[in-house]
Amino acid sequence: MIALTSTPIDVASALNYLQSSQAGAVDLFLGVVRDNTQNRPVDRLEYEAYDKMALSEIQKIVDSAHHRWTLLGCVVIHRTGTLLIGEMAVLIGVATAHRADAFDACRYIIDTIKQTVPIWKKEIFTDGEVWVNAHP
Amino acid sequence: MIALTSTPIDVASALNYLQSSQAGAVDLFLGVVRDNTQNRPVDRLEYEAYDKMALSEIQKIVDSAHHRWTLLGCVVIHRTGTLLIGEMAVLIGVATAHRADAFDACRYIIDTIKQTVPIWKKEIFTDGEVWVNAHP
Amino acid sequence: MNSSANVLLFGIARDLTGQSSVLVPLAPDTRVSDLLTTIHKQYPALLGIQSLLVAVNGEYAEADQPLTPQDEIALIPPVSGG
Amino acid sequence: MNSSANVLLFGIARDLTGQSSVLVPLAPDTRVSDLLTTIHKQYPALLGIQSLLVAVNGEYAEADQPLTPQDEIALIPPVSGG
Repeated sequence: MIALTSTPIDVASALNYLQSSQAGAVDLFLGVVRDNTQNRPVDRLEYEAYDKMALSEIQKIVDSAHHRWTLLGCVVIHRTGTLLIGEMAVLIGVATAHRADAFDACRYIIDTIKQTVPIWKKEIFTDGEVWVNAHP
Repeated sequence: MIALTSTPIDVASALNYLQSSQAGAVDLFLGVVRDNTQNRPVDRLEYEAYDKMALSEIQKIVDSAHHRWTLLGCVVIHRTGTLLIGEMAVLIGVATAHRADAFDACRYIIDTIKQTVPIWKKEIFTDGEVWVNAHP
Repeated sequence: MNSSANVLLFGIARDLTGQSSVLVPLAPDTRVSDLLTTIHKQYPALLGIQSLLVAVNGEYAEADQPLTPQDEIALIPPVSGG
Repeated sequence: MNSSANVLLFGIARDLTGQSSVLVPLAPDTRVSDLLTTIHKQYPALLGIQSLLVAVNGEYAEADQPLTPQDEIALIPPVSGG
């Protein structure tokens, strides 16, 4: 399951989707909005996506993970819009027979999402704002 | 939070416990009962613990993880008793500022639990049963 | 024949131009690198972005990829999802 | 003075002896290795376990650790949690 959503991510339904009688391991990674970036206090984040391409780039990453590991299930959900401190920005969930594959695949997916998927994050501080990674 | 429990593990309350305004990453590992071991069909598992020592050995592992990484929160919950296919045997949850620490600490904790914590698992097949790791 | 392409802008590119898309003249045989040159002339502020890739029909495009007026074209500033 | 220790058994050790604890004579100066020797004589079936550690008061004990009747002693077969 791959989705972009402007409403809060539901962990329970993601876990439900990952249920498999062959699964011995589930690794779930949650990216969360934290209250600071390099000690500068963050007020909120705004996520923007090129939806169609973001979904197809995530699909490529998931396909590549399926190619590298034997995955029994895989969920990627990314929030868009305004997110407050403590809110979940992204959920990656992977179910496998054995735990090493779950950890490796989950980590690969989040690392690669951060490199290739057209989603942009603006950090809004109390005294300004910045598009992350945009400036030299 | 460290716990042994004979009732189903509640993911939502574990996540709730891991909430921290400084957390940017949460890694959650779930060990689940799968329907086979080396292609032999499993009917159910029975977990037994030397409770007092299991809790103190888990505490040592969590302390050591806190020593190696900066953890904002850590949850370890292990089931005991009879578990059916698809049930969660163990939950490890780690909250950190950055994701690499969450993955590394979570993996370290589950790997070490499997090596040192006095908990024993009996696999019950349709045609027999075996204490895992007990025989040469 | 003079045609043009509607180029989608996101994130900092949208903020710097104040527009979510811009019309760019598209001469015959225009390639991705030509489009970038044209856009940078039209909107010099975009030169302040660390890197700017181009997506054509939802796929990252190479600099020498030819463009047609039917293509969906987007500028991709450095991504920062997750 | 003849004393004895109540040794807790778990997992396969409990299954092989049919008991969740066994009383083992504890002569003065008995060490962990002596206890294991005594138990293995009393319950030879336990020799079939891949490895058998001893915990004293909830901590893994070395072979030369001395035992007293006040200690909580447990046999620890290979663990398999998680």
